Amino acid sequence: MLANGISSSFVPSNLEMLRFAPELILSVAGTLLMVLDPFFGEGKKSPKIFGHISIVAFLLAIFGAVEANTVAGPAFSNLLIVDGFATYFRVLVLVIGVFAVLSSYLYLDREAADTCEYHALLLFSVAGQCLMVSSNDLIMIFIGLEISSIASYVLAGYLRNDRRNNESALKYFLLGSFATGFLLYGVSIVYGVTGTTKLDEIRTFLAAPGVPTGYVALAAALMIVGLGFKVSGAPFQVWAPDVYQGAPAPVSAFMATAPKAAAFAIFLRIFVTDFDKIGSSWEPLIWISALLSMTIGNFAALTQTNIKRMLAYSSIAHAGYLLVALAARSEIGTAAAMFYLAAYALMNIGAFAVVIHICGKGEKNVLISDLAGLGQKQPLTAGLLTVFVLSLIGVPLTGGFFGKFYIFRSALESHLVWLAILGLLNSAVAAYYYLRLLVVMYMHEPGEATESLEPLSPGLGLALALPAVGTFVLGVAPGAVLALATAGAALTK
Amino acid sequence: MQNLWLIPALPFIGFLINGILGRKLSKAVVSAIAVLSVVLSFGLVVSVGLSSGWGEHPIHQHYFTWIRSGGVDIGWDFMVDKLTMIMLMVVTGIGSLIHIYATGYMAHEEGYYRFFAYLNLFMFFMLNLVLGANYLLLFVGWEGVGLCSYLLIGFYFVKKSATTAGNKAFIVNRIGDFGFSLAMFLIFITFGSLDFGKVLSAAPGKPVEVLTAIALLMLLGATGKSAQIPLYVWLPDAMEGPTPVSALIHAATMVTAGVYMCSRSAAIFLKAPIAMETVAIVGLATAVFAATIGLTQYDIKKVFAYSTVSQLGYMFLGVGVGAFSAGIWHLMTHAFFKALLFMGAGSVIHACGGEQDMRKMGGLKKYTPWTCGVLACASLAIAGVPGTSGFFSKDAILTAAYGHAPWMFWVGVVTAGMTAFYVWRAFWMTFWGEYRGGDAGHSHDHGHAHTHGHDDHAHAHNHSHDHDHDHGHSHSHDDHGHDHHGTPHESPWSMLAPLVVLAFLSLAGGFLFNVPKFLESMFPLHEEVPNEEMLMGVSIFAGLIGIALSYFMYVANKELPGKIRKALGGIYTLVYNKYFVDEFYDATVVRPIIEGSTEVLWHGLDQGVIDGAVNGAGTGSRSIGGVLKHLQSGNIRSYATWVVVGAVILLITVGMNGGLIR
Amino acid sequence: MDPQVLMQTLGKGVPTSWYLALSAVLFTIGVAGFILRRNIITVFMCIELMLNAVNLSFIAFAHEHRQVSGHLFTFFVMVVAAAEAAVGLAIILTVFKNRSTLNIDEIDSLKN
Amino acid sequence: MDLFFFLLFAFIAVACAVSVVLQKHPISCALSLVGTMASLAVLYLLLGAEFIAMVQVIVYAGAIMVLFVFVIMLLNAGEESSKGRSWIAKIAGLPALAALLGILGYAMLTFYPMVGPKASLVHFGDFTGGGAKEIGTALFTEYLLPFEVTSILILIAILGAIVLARKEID
Repeated sequence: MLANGISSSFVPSNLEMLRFAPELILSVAGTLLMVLDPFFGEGKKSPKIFGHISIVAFLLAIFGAVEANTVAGPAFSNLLIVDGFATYFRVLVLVIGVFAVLSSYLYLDREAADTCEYHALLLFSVAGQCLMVSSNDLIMIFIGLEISSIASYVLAGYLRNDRRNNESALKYFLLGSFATGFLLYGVSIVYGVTGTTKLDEIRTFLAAPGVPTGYVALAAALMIVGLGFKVSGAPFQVWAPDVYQGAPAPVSAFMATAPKAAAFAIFLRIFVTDFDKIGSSWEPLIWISALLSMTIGNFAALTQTNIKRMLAYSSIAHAGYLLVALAARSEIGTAAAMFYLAAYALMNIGAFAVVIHICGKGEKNVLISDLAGLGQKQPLTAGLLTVFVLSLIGVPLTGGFFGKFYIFRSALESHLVWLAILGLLNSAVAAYYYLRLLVVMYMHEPGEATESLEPLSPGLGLALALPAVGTFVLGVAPGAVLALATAGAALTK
Repeated sequence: MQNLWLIPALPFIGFLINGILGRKLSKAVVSAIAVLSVVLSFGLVVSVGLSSGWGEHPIHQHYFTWIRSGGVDIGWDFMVDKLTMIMLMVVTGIGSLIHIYATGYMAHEEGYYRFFAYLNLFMFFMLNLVLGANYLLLFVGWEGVGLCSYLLIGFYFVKKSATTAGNKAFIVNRIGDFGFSLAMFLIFITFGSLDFGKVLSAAPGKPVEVLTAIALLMLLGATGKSAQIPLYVWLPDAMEGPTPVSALIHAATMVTAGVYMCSRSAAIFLKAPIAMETVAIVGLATAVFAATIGLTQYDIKKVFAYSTVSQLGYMFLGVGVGAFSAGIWHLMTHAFFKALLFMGAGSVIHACGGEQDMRKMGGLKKYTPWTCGVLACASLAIAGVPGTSGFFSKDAILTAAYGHAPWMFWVGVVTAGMTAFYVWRAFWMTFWGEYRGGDAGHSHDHGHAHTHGHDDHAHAHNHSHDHDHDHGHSHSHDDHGHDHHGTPHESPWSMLAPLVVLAFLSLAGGFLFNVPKFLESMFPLHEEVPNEEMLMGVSIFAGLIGIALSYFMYVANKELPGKIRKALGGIYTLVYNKYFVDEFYDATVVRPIIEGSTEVLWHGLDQGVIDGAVNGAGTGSRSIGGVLKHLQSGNIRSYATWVVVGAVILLITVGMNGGLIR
Repeated sequence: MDPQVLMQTLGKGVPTSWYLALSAVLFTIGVAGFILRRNIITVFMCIELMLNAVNLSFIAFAHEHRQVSGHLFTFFVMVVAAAEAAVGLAIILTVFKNRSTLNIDEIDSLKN
Repeated sequence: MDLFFFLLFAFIAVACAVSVVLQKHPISCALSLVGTMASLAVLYLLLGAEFIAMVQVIVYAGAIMVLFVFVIMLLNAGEESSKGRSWIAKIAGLPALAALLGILGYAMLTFYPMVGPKASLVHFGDFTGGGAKEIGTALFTEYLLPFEVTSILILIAILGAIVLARKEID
């Protein structure tokens, strides 16, 4: 009955279940939280137990993902594929999940928000992303994407009495669904041309001669709309600043990293492998998108006063750098994008964690000027933020530097000379607005926001210190992560 | 077997200790740690030098592989050869002296530990830059010293001008670094490696165009770091930083990194004649240009800053005409006398209670004889008086320039004359005549006050403002109880001792260290130039003329400068205002970017452009940015429209490209 | 093309391309509704219209390939649409509670 | 016969869709959308997708649209106001839409040959693989995973609705 499946009956084998372990663990944990809600939900307003359970679940899932990689292979009639690429991204989004939980404790407590649903949604969202990155089928990718997105829509509007939250959720939801429509249309054309939704079968089909590539290229363009939206690449980036600004800070941190990483994973998996044959037709699109993203992101960030909004623009610019790697259409480019995503995730989470730390109840202190004097009042926090800012600038010995180094190197090896030059020029401009953070932090007298700042809470401390360590490790000894990325990139072919 | 890694590691340890625990440590401990780490590092360098025959037997040490992926193999490798040896000696040697000096100079500053932590961190990156055996390590050091320079320039962070200057330095350097990183990528693509050994040995076999491109991009990097035209603008402003920083970073070490890089990459440059010519011309132009500005400045540190820019131009001239060893020689002697000049200036400023305006000094030789003496040595050296260190190196460069193109020699000689003039002008204004700082009279310079009353006023105002802060910091606990209006006083011995050492080096450094001979195995000596004695005579003469003229104008006949200023009129204003280059950059680069982004992306189109255009009020510049401006109006339907427009553009592109639409 | 041949062909059945063209038309109408309408609920309905258009093309393609997998994709799109509807309407409710408006143009406080 | 049904329901679908965009009152829009969905169901039937046609009517037109109508009633939404504007939608909207329609329409019309021996035609009864049995078999064998995973999706939907729409307890 089944050509590629391991199990011939519809009951999945143990091996297949193991390959599905991370998603399984997260879903079970998410459901468990909801079951436990009545027992712990009463009494205290924002019990921390749910966060603890989530962290345990994420750690178990990381373990599961690593274990699953030891028995790499397809699962569930070839709908899932566990390989180095999938495992890399699974672990990445799971690690982001851990940091998202760590950076949420204080915030939820401060806003007196319900913790159970929040953490359940976070778990489900990450489960969707894990599913996406290990899918071998457009249907699965779509469902994974929707699980991740719908959970993020809700998270963006989690504080339902906050006007900014509402608006953020509405914008994200409406525009996200709108872009998904384009993505789906592209998928349907791919299906129309190839008669299948399985990625490996599409690859085989397109490899044969005489394929009407024009239609596949059209489908690719439509899918770029949808995926470009998810990774906030120009000209589909318009939502990002508003949504990141309006959403609760920990959610912004999460949204700027995990869904983006997952969307890039499928971007890479579909475009670099399946659509490689028609690469010459979509490469210019990515080229333009990369350039626009970098330019708009960096130049718009120059004038921002709100840190979250500035980080949103910066994340658009970083999406541009990542698109440069995609435009390189090579194994090295893929590896570079994978590495950069890890570095990007760490530095972004860290930067947002600082925002969470200083923003105060109701996020009243989110202006760059609210960082004034942080260097004097809390040198440790300021020092950690400095690490992230330096990495965002791309100063050597940080992960950000190496990520950019690899990306531009891959671009040059693919003869994208102008894109590399413009990209480097862009990253030179970017230094300006990141630097403002350091100036305000170290060279201004403490303001109201920093004067009344509480000491760093343990959860946030971890969410700051661990990414900072990671940023350094990626900068000083990138070998291990790079080896994983390279191995994963090789497997996508 | 010497462990090279210890050389940068020691200052790094110093940085860690002072950076983390410094707040709790006493000043004595902080300075002991900072100074000791650098002095020990210097000791290590010496022992490495002794064991390797001063670079005769190059050492190459591989510590660990940094990156290995897809054909890239970049290790954390250090190497020492003769070129490195010179740089190491200069960096750690002068660095040690400046650290000692700083313990005295910064004694009463707030954030003492922070200052030394940054200074040690700088040493770490600088030593990395020098020791690195591949371009990536060089780049790590390169970016790192830029960062430290930023931190140190902005050290007096309460002063807004200091912060701005720090920003300016960082951003201008980023432009240079952009060039360097492109060069690095190009090297990587061309040679498949970043190791000096592999790259430089393979360079002769590569196409000239590629090598020229690499060399020119490196030059762009070097113009940023070494303050050459067109990116020199940051260095004069960088004088906002504490004086030891100016001496260490902006005179002796960091700014020479560009010269080091070009010399290190000599194999590439030698195969790219166009690039060489460009280097020479940029160097020469910078030398002249900065020297003319130096003629007119009143801020003692600014004078020396422009002089640094000018002297760096000399070094590039040397490199550009192929006399790499002469360039390096001048790098070394310049490190001696310019560090001395800055530290001497610091001593003077210290003596005058934070005053930097030379018009408010004068007659200081009475109060600060030691400072006066050492500064005289340095001024003699920079003027190229025979026998001093500056004479030898400058002469080597000028002779080589003559061999390359005689006109370069003549321009260089004129510049040498100007250099001698303005340095000695500063010297006379500071040490001769009467002390002008004590009384309330605000202008001794009548001609100037009348013709340029406005400028002058603004200038003076700035200084009194700056002074308030400096003063508050540096003299609140002064041992001698002097305040600004009291009499000047000599500096403590911790500051004077390094000065004396440097004074000796400035005078004797030239014949003690014959760099071209030392480097002969790396850079063959230049061929003999005819009439070498005559050329030498001319350059000596130019220097002496400069000194004599300054004496004549500022000691013997004090009315003359005012008259000359009057006679020059507009030209003087132009030069005095540094040719308005800052204003030019501000108007053409900085403003358009900042305001452009504000205008284009900040205001929504809904409120701005369309309404304006409808009312006929839309200006040209606004409608250009009109399309972009609408991006973030906050309106969901607008956003959706952008998505659709984007989708349509993609579809059309792909349709044309993929053959769907023909 | 020759009208007579076309009529002959049409006697045997409707060209699949027409179904696909219909889906393209419906999709564009959905997009048009999204960018032209102001009521948030109507805008949301236009998204549903877009999804329906995609579904139609899936079914038409499935017919062409004589496969059931296109139907399954449609099925999953419907499930997703249902889930989206629940969440989307909930979001719209919260927005309305806080702002007492359903005009999409008035939800623009986050900008620049 | 095929042609007649296709043209008829295609016309209704497009007319209702246009009506969704043109009607001022959300209720009218919702009803128009139900019309489009119903006619699409008929087209699905013509294409041999019996099961999907049923689901389209029962779930889509039935359940989902009822939810919409319920919310419209709950919020007492009246005719939409014409406050606010989006210049870009006004200026770039229509050309972009025309281009979109042109490209997609052209691509779709030329996707399969319409005439000739290789013409792809839809004739009712040609394909009968879309019945409940076939779908069910596929769902519980090959597509078991997505089927199970959609339960998470629905769980999130419920969770989301609860989080966002429930009343404050305190």
